[in-house]
Amino acid sequence: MTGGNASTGSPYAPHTAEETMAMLDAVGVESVEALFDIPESVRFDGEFGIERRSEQATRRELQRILGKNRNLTEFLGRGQYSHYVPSLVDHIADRSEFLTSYTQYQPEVTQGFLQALFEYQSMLVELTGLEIANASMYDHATALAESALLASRVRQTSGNKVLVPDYLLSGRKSVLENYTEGPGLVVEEFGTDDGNVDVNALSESIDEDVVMVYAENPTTRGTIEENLTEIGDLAHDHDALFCLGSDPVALSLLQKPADVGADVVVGDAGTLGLPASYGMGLGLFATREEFVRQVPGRLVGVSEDEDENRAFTLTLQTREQHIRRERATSNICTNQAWVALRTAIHIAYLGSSGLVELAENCVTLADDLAEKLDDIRGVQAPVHDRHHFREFVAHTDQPAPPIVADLEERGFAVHEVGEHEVQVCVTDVNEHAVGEFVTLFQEVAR
Amino acid sequence: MTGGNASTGSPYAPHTAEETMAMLDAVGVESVEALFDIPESVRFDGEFGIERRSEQATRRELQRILGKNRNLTEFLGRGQYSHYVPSLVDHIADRSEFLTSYTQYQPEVTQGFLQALFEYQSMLVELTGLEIANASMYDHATALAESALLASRVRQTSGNKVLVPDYLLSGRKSVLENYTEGPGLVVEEFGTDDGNVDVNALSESIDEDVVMVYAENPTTRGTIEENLTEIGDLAHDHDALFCLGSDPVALSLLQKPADVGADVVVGDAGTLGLPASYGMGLGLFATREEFVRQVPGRLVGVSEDEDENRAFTLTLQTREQHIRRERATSNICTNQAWVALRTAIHIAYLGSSGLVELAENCVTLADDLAEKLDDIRGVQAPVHDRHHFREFVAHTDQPAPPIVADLEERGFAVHEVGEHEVQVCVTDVNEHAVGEFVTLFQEVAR
Amino acid sequence: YTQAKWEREEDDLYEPLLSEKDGNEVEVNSSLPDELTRDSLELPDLSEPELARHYTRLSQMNYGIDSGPYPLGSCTMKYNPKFTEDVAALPGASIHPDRSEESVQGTLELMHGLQDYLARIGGMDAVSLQPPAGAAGEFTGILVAKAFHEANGEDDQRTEIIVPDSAHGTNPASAALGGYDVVELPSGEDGRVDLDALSAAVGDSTALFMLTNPNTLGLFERDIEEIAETVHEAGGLLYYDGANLNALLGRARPGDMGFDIMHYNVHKTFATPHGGGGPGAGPIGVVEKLAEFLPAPRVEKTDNRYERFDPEQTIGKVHGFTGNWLVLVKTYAYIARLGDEGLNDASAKAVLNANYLASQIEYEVPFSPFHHEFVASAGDQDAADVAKRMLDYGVHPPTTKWPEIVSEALMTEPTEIENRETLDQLAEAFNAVAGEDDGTLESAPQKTTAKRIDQASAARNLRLSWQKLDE
Amino acid sequence: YTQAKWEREEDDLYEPLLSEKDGNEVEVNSSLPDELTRDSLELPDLSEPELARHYTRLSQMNYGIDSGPYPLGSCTMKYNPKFTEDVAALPGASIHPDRSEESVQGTLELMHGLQDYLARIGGMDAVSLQPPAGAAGEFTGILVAKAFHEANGEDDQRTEIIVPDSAHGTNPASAALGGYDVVELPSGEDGRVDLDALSAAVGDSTALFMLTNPNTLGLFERDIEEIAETVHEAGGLLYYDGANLNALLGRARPGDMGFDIMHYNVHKTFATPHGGGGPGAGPIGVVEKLAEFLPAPRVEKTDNRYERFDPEQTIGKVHGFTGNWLVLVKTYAYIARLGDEGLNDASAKAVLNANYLASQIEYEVPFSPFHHEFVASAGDQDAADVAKRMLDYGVHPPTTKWPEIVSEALMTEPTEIENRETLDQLAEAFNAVAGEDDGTLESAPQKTTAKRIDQASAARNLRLSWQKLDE
Repeated sequence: MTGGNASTGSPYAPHTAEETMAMLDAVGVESVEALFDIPESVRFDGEFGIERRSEQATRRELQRILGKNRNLTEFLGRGQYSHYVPSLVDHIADRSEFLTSYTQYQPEVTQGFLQALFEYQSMLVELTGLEIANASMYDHATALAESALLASRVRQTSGNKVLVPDYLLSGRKSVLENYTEGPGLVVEEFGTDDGNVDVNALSESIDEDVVMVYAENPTTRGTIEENLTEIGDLAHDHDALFCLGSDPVALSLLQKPADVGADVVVGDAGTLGLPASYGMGLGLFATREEFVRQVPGRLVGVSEDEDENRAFTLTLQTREQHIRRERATSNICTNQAWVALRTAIHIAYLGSSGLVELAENCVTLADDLAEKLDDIRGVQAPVHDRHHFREFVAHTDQPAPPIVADLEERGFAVHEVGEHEVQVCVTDVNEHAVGEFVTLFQEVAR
Repeated sequence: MTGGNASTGSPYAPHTAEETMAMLDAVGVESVEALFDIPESVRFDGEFGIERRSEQATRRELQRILGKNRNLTEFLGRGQYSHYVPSLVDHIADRSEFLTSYTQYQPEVTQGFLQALFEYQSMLVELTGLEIANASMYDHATALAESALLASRVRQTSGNKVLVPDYLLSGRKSVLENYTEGPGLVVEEFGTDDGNVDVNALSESIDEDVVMVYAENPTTRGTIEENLTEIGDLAHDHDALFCLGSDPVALSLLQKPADVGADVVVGDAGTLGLPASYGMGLGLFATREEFVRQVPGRLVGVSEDEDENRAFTLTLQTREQHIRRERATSNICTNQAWVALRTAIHIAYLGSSGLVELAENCVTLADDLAEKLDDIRGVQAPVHDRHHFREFVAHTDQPAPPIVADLEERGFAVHEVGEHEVQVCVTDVNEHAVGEFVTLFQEVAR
Repeated sequence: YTQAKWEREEDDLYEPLLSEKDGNEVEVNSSLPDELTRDSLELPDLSEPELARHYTRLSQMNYGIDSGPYPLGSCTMKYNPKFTEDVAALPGASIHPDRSEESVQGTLELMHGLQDYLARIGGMDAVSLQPPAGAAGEFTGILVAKAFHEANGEDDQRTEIIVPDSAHGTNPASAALGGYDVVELPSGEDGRVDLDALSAAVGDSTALFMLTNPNTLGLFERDIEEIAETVHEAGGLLYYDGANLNALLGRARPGDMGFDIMHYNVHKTFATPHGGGGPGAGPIGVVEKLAEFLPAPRVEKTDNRYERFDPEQTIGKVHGFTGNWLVLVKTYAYIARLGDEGLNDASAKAVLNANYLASQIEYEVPFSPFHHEFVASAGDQDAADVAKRMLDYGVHPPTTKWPEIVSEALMTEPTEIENRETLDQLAEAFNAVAGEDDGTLESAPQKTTAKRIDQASAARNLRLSWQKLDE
Repeated sequence: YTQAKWEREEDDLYEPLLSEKDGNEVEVNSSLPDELTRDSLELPDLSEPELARHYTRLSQMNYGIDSGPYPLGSCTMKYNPKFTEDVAALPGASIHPDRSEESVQGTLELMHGLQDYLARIGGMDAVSLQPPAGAAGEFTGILVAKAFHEANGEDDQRTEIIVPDSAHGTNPASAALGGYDVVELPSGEDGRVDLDALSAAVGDSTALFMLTNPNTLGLFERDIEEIAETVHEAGGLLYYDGANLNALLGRARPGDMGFDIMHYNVHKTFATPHGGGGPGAGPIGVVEKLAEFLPAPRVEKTDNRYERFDPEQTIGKVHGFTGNWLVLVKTYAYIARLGDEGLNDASAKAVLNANYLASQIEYEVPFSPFHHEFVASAGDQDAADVAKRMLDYGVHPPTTKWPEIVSEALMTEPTEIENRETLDQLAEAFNAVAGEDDGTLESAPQKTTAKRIDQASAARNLRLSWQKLDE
């Protein structure tokens, strides 16, 4: 007896007792245990103590536990952004041919996923203006780290410094440091001015030891960078790569990275395609074609099959760990392909017009909300005299911590980013709650 | 511009303005409106006044409205029963090849659905013991009505009476009356004894004018019928058909209908495969092979294709309305095929062992709960000295209406079926709440 | 296009039946007395992975709207928006029908809102959501008509329902189910109702005239006002078959044309999925004077509260509970998503697509001007063979051999969801087949899961269950 | 099996690219100053129905676990229970990572529970859920090892990581990423670690020895206790690559064998979907003395409350936030569903299936006794060709040409989810191919969407975007 109701064994192992016996016979052993060639001394004879549950009970338990999370309307951003994910994305991405397949090592039976990834790469090429994009890294932070490694590999002269702005999220910085420590790189910060890169500070920090300069657009504090070309020029003047952090929504509206000299674009492409997922992401990685043999991660290319039909396949696999081992361009193997599929569907769903419209909304929604908060006595918003995208920092005359706590008490979450600073993010998913949010903010901020 | 963000027109019509113009050119008209051949006098120049919403806003609105339903733990049955529907059912049935397909008029491209329906028919044949089952009616009530119509068609001698037990749900009875009025049948009730059919009352009611006798197992009040063979014999002695109402879970455990002389089995097969759906169902309809040409609804049969591979196809379509028109065996066209697919998957998921186990639980859970309620002072349960399946009636010394209302106030729903009677249904989906339910029942019933 | 095949060549069959993968007879043991239980049960006992694979394979051997164009005339095979599935899966949608009014205010509000939407769209005064399908809606309408005539003391006299020869088969079948004599009205030479023939047919015995508009040839019944007058003068009622409503959204309403009763095929006009045959839903709308006869219960709003009520002279019920509720939730979602503009545009593009497609095919289309569908004639070819051959071109064929008013009919309705490229692909398929010989047609299809299936032998040698295969 | 093809023969391509269906350059207008915005954007603008069809067709041209057997060695392609997807879609799972501790007690409880489950299963003392993949877990483990040696003042000295030649490529790649010199250890004649070679390799410069057990040949490293002793005596740490943990559940635990650090491939052992390449998750477990170096934050329970905390000497972060959270939710659900019994049985059946399958195939399997996977040799045949030809038999082939210790390797892991019938079908495919000539093999596959693809030309003529196709 197996089936959904099996009361013993794995519900996903189909063997009947008779089948098991017949198979043991064929193998020529008496019991399954006889197949385990494990010395007695390391045999585990204890129990994990994990109670088996029915599917129904498991679902109920997870629902019970996750139900303990408070139901808050989030005005949160700072590296993880939410936009409404159309139902189409879930329904297509959940098709088991996509969801349950492996990496496309047999391209003849995996044309579907390969084409979807090829289209994903192409969309990022259009969004960044760079010539190539890989089929995914883990997240923004690891993509940034891989960019630094690529920079140190492709740089003609020696050097070991990576320059990052002081607004870099601590999580990203820590990942960057962990990835670059082995290869002997050092991460240094340069200053910013009213939220954006301070070009003077950067030019003072930069020298011939620098292999990469990193900046974001929009920045962690929601400002739109205005000196991208200067940053790129500074980097190139010192034979360093310019790596820009962004995301697909911002890229559809803001300056095209290729136009401002970016050599690598990294970011979280899961901003489209994924709901807020407690930080799960999709590392965007695009760069110039000249670096293609130094690129980390998977690449899908085009070829033909025996019938001369156009066909897709993974390519340049000799860069990868399963072939080149310790000389690979990265250790990445399992990646975020399925998230890339989701993102591609979401981008396709929006189309050029829809995507630009969504991005423009990110500007106007933030503008409008900042203005409304600024109208509250004791609040100045935005703090930075810049253009903003999705989010901004507000100064509060009252201390920020109780304001944030009081808002949470009333069902809203914002970031506390300073003793008198909160950061607020607004997109299409919380836009409907702006009215109530402003009213409550007024109550708690005065 | 179309795409998910189109701000005008249907989001599901893909035409760009240029495409529309080119197509109009090809047709040879100037505007789409010119294609409408509608006299001015009946042209509609008003508005529906229905506001267009984004997908996100529509979802949010439906969530808001349906969120007004109170969150109650239901101990409700009486014709609509819930069992846990495994995730597999949703994931498979939502595959668009199944969900978005039409009736299988082109069997060469619809082998998948045809086979699934053939398997559904086969499962019901096993469960009922009858030789044939159709591919679905709307629900229990309409299946019962169609059974009466079949009975009147196949009966050798004249007659116009349909006998039903006095416990028949009023909704089912009303549907039966509506369906049988046109053909001139009359529905009459016979009495019951302690919940079950009173064979003496039936034998007094029955005469040569009777074309069909109907009974249920389990009954509307949850009792298990004990005189099925006698009922069948009485019907057959009077050249009437014996129609039995049941459902797939009960059928897996209780007496096999074919063994007790049932000529037709009707019921709600959606008891498996569908969650509680505000009464949406799946009409089960099984009968003897001799009546096959009088059967309503679709039938899937077996044939071969040109390669002599076994292949499935709709068959005996000459019975149906699209061919035989007013002489068809039924007017049914659109049916519940997709629900039948869901039910088939659920039955297959449970398998014989799982299904019998689930059914046996319906007996023991009801037993146990009745016993617990009976322990409460002022409550006698069950009212009927019978075996029960899933549900039972309890007598309350206090009036039932306030008890039901108080329970609802505390988050539980039960049926009020008399001034001092409530009916309570328990299955795997509310089993986990039995403890709390009994405690609260005790509070409100004393 | 080559359709997936999961075949087992050694056995001459595609994916085996579940019973062929596993058949497991279990003894039934129970706490119940033996005489109340069955002895055994023989169903497959398979694991979830085995079932997932079985059904995934079956699905790939099935053609749906997301596979390609599906231009079945009168079936309105539209794209089914994915989000409506998610909406129907909301926890608040899955509740028991016997819950107290107080505890289901959300459901009742949604029902009330949908009644209202449908009334506005059809130009009707009152709506019942209960009928679970189009044919059930027809039957319900007939019961309402009967109750009306009964209330007027004319029930005995009005024994006939008139139906054009081009009507869907459900019309006469529903009429017969209601106990009426069916009077078939031959179409006029222009494919529409012949007013003289209608005048001759109606009279004291006329209970109802059932009409589809535009009719199954896609033609608008231009004389609809005279038709309504003729029927009403004779004391009959006029019934609108909603199968072709997708042609008229926002441009004409049955209520405004003089119809007294109508049904809506929500699985056609409002894009709820056809599900391989169902479930659909067939709400009906009626004019004011018929509202009191509608099925019970309906929903009304009183003082910010929604209540169930039974219309005064209700016919009772046509479904054991409230009809196909989950389908109705999807209907609401679709209408709310599109709004006036979207609904209007849907009809515009549906009519444009039919006209464009017809302009690109070589088969003759005898009747026009048509709207959302047209009926071409396969001429000397067998329309059924044409359909089979079209399958090889990666498209679903139209409805064939019906209505009979066109010989070897190819009844074609592309709906608004197809783009020009797909319509061109469809036209190419039509035209390629038009140029092929009978031999080619008769040996089609070749690229589908199954090749041509011998349907006659399925009826000759009836095997309707796997149990029969074992015999 | 014939795989679906949505081909357009006139263009020599399968389903066209989105850009070929529609390419729409829009001008970018914004309230922002012109110099801050781009000029235009050129992406397709397609409707939802067009996209649904596109992706549905693509999906049918892709082979997944629900399509058929997928016996890729070391990849553990198990069935992915459907309900875990529903669990990951619960509203409570989709929240922002920066929420206050107080407001995410549910999430923290789940994380804590999963840390605990994994610790018990691996016999480890502390677990971090942060690494987003197996290779990321390896890298994290290496950072932890480095921090440990640093804390002991031995960082400068311990510059080497030892890796067997049969190890997964990620092992040396992760070691290199950590800045270590990789020392490759040749396997012994029995396919296992050669203790003498190991003794010769370890020393003062050894930071870590990375080992897979059972190894990629499916062989249990019987000398594991001596191995651990050797490494530990030299002052090194022992790392367990969790790729093959599915062989041992409930029968042996890395912690008990002497491993200090391990990663779990939840997308292998715990059946979260592979998603065409990812996302997976690679939590790591460590022994007590290493817990203080784990990534920040971890979760602990204090007085009925769950709190985030940074381990004292934490290495910091290896993911910008908390890793692949939705994957971890599925992992929890899978483990909770199976419990002790289910996990035990999974390994039992995985090992049984591998041994049964091997017993039914004609290709030689040089090394044994193997557990959940075996490596057969294609002998004179080219293993890659064997794989292509197997596709024509409706099954997915094994991993090929690796590990190199077996010539023309066919590395095969059926997992526990296959029934005997499917294993027989797999064996038939192996055996049929074993008897075929090179010509047949080289012209395979024929029944798949694409026939044999020229992979070399994809690299020679690099076109990595649709923009390049237009050039």
